[in-house]
Amino acid sequence: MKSIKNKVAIVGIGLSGFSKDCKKTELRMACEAIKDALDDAGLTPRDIDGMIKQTDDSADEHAITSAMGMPNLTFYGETRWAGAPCGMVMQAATGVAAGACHTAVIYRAVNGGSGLRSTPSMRSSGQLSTADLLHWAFHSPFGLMTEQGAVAMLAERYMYEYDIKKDQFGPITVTCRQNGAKNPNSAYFKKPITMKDYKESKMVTDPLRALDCYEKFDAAAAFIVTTPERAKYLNHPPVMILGAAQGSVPETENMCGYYRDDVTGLPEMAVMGKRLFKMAGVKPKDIKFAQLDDAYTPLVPMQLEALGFCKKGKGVNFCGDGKKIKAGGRLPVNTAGGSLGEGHIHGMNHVIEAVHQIRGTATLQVKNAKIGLVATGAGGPAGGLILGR
Amino acid sequence: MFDQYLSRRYQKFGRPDPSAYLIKDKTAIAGIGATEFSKNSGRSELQMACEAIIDAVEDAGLKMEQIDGLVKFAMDYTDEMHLVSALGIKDLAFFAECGWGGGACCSTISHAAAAVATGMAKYVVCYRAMNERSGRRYGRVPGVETVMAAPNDHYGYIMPYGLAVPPSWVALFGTRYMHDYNVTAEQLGWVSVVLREHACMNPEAMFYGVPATLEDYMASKMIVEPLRLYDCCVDSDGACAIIVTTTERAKDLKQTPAVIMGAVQGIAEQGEMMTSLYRPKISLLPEVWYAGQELWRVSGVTPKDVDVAQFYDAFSPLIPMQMEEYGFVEEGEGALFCEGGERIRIGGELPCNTSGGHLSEAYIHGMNLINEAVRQVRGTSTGQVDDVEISLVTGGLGVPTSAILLRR
Amino acid sequence: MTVNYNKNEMIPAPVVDPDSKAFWDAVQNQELVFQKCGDCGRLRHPPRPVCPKCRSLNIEWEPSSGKGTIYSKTIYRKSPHPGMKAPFTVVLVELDEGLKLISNMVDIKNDDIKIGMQVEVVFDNLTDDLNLPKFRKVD
Amino acid sequence: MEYVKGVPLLRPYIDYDNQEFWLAHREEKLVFQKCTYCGKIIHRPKPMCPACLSTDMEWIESTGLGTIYSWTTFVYDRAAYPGIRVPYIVVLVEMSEGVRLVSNIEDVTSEEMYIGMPVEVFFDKVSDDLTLPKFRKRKVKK
Repeated sequence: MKSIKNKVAIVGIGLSGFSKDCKKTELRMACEAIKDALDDAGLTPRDIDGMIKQTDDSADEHAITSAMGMPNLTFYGETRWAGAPCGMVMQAATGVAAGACHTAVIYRAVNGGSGLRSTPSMRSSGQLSTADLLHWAFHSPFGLMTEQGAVAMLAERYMYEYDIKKDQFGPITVTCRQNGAKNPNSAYFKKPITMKDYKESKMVTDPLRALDCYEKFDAAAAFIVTTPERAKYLNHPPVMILGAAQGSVPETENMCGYYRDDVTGLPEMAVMGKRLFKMAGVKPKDIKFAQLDDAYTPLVPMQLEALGFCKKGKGVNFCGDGKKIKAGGRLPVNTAGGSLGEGHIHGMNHVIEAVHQIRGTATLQVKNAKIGLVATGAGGPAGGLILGR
Repeated sequence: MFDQYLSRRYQKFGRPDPSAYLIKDKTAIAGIGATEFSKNSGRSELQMACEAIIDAVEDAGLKMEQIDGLVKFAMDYTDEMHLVSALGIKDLAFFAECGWGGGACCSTISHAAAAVATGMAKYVVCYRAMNERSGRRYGRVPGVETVMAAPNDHYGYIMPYGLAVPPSWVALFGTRYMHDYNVTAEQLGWVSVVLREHACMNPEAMFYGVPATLEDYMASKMIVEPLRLYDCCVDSDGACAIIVTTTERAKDLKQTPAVIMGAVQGIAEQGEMMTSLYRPKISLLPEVWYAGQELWRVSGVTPKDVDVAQFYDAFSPLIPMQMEEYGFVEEGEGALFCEGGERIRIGGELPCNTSGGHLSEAYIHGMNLINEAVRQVRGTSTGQVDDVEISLVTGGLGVPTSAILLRR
Repeated sequence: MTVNYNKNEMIPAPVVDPDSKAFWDAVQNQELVFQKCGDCGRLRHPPRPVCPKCRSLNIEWEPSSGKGTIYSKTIYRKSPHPGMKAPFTVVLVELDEGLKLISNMVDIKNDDIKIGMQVEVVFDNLTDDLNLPKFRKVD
Repeated sequence: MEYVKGVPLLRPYIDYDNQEFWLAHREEKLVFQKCTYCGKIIHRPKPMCPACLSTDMEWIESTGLGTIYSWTTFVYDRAAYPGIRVPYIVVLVEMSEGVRLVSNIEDVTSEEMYIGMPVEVFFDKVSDDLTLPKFRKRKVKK
C-alpha cells in the first residue's frame, strides 16, 4: 500500500499571540507567522516551493510570495471548512510525497477579534454559492443563522439520546481553561475558571452557555513541512506525519448535518478516523495525547466517540469531571488550551501544540508523548493527523 | 529579485529530484465529461456539475461509489460537500481546492495526481461548472463592495482609474507586448481566425457553423485598445469533469488512458490577479516560464516532442506569449509564428486549440481544453491531429498558472 | 407565535435557486412538498438536482403529510437578525415520511417545546409574498 | 475625463499596510514605501520588505516625474467602468524612483499616446473624500 506515512515531516511552526485588536492586516499577520515558522525551522523564503492556504483567508499566495520574496512555487492549493488545518497539512504532504514540491508552508491569518475580518475574496466565496443557497435558504428564514445555534441543535438531541444532564459539558471547558491558564501564549493565561463560573455563564443558544463556545481573536499561525531528508539539516528533530486523512460523507453540512438518520454521530469524523488509524498503523489506545476541535464543548465527546476513544454515547462519561482528559490523565486533551482555553485560530494552534508535545517543548508536557492525534472540523468535512517521532 | 527569471536561470538546486516525482507515467486521466455549452443553461451550477461528473464516470466505466476524491476550483460556486450529498458519494477521502480562476485548471489535475500517486485516494474527480454567460459575467465591472474588500485591495490601485474589466488588464500587457516585439494586429488576428476554423469542425463549439476571416477580425469591434471583440473568449454556460487515477487502474477501465507525464503549477514573484504590472518587464509571463521549466524537467521531454497544444486563450495575445515562455519559439517570436495561420492549424508544426479553444468553443476556465487534450490522445477529436503521442494543456494567464503534459 | 417579528425590519426570506424553486413556490401556495426521484422513488430534502441513490435527473414533487415529531430544538437568547425578536426557538422536525426540516413552532411557549412532541404543519403568512411552513403541537 | 454622476465611485481599500499611501493624496503628495533597512523602494505597499523581510518601512515623497510604460484606451462603454465616459485612457507610468503606477492621463488623445512619453503627476479631487494622482504630458528641457 502506497501512503505518505513517514515521508513528510513538520519542521517549523509559528504562532502569533491572541488579540482582540492587533492593528495589523491579515496579510502582515500571515507574513509574520510564516517568518516565525521559517526561523523556527532554519529556512528562508527562497526555500519554499509549496503553499497551502485556507480558501476563506484574505492573504493569498500572490500577496505572500510578493511580500516575502519567494521566487516561484510549484505546488499550491486551498482547503475550506473547519477541517482545514489537518486537511491543509495533508494536501501539502501529498505534494511533498509526490515530489511536486520540496518544502511547503501552510498558514492562516484571521482578524476575527477586531471585526476587521475582511469579506472572503471574490474568487472564493464573496457571493453565496448555489450550494450555500441550498444550505442557508432552509435555515435562515427560521432564524437559524449562527454556528452556535446550529451546534446547539445537535447538542440538544445528543443530550436527549444519551441522557446527558445540564452542565455536563462544563468540565471540558474548565479543563481547557485550566490548561490555557498555564500557557503564556494563551489569551487566558493565568485566568482559569471553575464549574461555578461555568454554571453562572449565560445561556446563549440552549443548551449552550457562553463558556461552551469559543471567542473570536485576531491571530495567525503557520507550519512548514518537508521531506525527512531535508529535515535532518534543520533546527529541530522532525515531527513525522504518521497519518493524515480527510473525511466527508453525504449530508455533511457545515455544523449542521441535520438530514441524516442520526445527527449526533459526526460520521465524517468517523470515516476520517478509520483511515487515519489505518494509515498510521496504530489504535486509539496508542495515542498519548489528543488535540480535538473544541470550538463548542459538545463536539469534544462526539469526537472521542467518532474516533473510537470510547463507545457511542459514552463521550461525556469519558470526559467526566475532567480527570481523564487533564495532563497526566488517560488521554490529555488540548494541552495548550485549544480554542476554548488558548484562543481560536480555527484549529491551527491544535497542530502547533501537537508539534510541541512531540518535540518535548510544550508548557504542559505529556510524559512519553511519542505519538499524538489532532482532529479538526467536527461537524463538517473533517481532517485529522497522527504525528510522531 | 527578479534576476533569476530575467537571466533565465532555473533553480534546480533544492527541487525534488525527478526520480522522486511520483506523478509521471504513474497517473492518468481515465474519464472526461461535459454538459453542452450554451448562452443560458437554464439550470443550477450544482446540476451542471453533477451532470458533467456523471458523464465522466460513465465515460471511464466507473461507478459513482468508487469516486473518493474531489478537486474543485476555489472560485466554483458548487462545493464538494453538496456534491457528495447530491451524487451520493459514500466516503470522500480527499478534497482540495485550487485558486486563481482559469489558472486552476491544470492545478486541479496536479493535486488529484499527487493524491492518487501517494495512495490518498483512488479515483479523483476534478470539475468546473459555471453559468458565466447567464449568471455573473467576468467581463463586467465588479460591484463596489468587491472593490472594497481586502483580498482585492489591488483593485484599489486600478479601479478608481476605470481600469475595471479583464480585457483592459490584458490590454495593458498587449500594448507593451506589441511595442516591444513589433507585433501587428494581423498577426494576432490569425490566432483568432485559425481557432474559429477549428471550432467549425466541432459541433459542440459555440461558434460551430460561424466561420470568420482575417477581414472579419479586423472589422470586429474594438473593445479596449488593442483588443478587438474577436480577441476575447466566448462567455458561456457549461460544466466539465475529469477523472484522475493511477495508470495501473486506468488500464482496466473503458478508455485509452491519457497518461500524465507532468502536472505542474507556477506562481512567480510580484504577481497580482491579472494586473502584475509592477514587474521589471510586463511583456513576459514569468510564472509560465517557471511552469514550463518545471514541466520539461519532470517529464524529461522538450517542446519539440509536443504534437498538439491547447493553450489557455482567454485573449488571443496570450497564445503567442505562452509559446515564447514555454520555449516553442524564441522571445518575441510568438506572433510571427502565428502569422498566416499555417503553423498552428491542424496539420501544422504545432496545432493549437483544436476544438476551438476559449475563443471559439467555450470558456469553461480551461477544463474544456483538458478534455480536448485527452481526446487528442485517445484519437477521438473532431480536429484530430495525426499520430498524437504527446499533448499539452496550459492554464490561465496573468494569474498563477499550471500545465499538464499527457501521452498515449 | 413563538417568533415575534420586528415589523420595521426586513424578515429573512429564503433565497431561491433553480433546484429549490418548486419547493418554495409550493410553500407560497400553502403546500409542503418534497422532492422525489422520478425513477427510483426515493424522497429527499433539501432539494438537489440528482438522486443520490440512482443518479437520475428526473424529479417529481410529492405532497407531504405535514405530520411529524420534534427531533431537536434550540432557543436563541439573543437574536441573530434584526427582523426577529429573541428569545425564539428553532426546531428540527422529523416528518412521518422520514425527512427532516428546520422550522419554528407557533402558538406555544419556548419552554413547552419538547423533543418527541407531535406536530403538524401550518403556514405562517408573514408578508404578501412570503409564507413559511411552521409547526403546531397536535394534542 | 468626465465622470458620470450617480454611478458610485470605485475607491481604494485602505488598511494598515497602505494607509500612508492613500492618505498622502489628500495633501497632494505622492509617496512610496521605502525599506529603512535595505533601502528598497516598493509599490504597491507591502507589510514586509520582500528583499530583506524587514518590517521597518518609511515613506518618501516622489518626484512625481515618470514616463509612459504602457497604456490602453477604453472605447466601448460596455467593457468600461460606467462611472467614466468613454473614451478614456488608462496609463501605466514608470516613475523616476523605479516603481510603476496605474493612473489616468488627461489632455492627451489616443492618437497622441506613445510608450516612453514623459509625464508628471497632478492631483484630481474627484469628490470631497477622494483625491487621485493623475498624469499630464511633461515638456522635457533639452
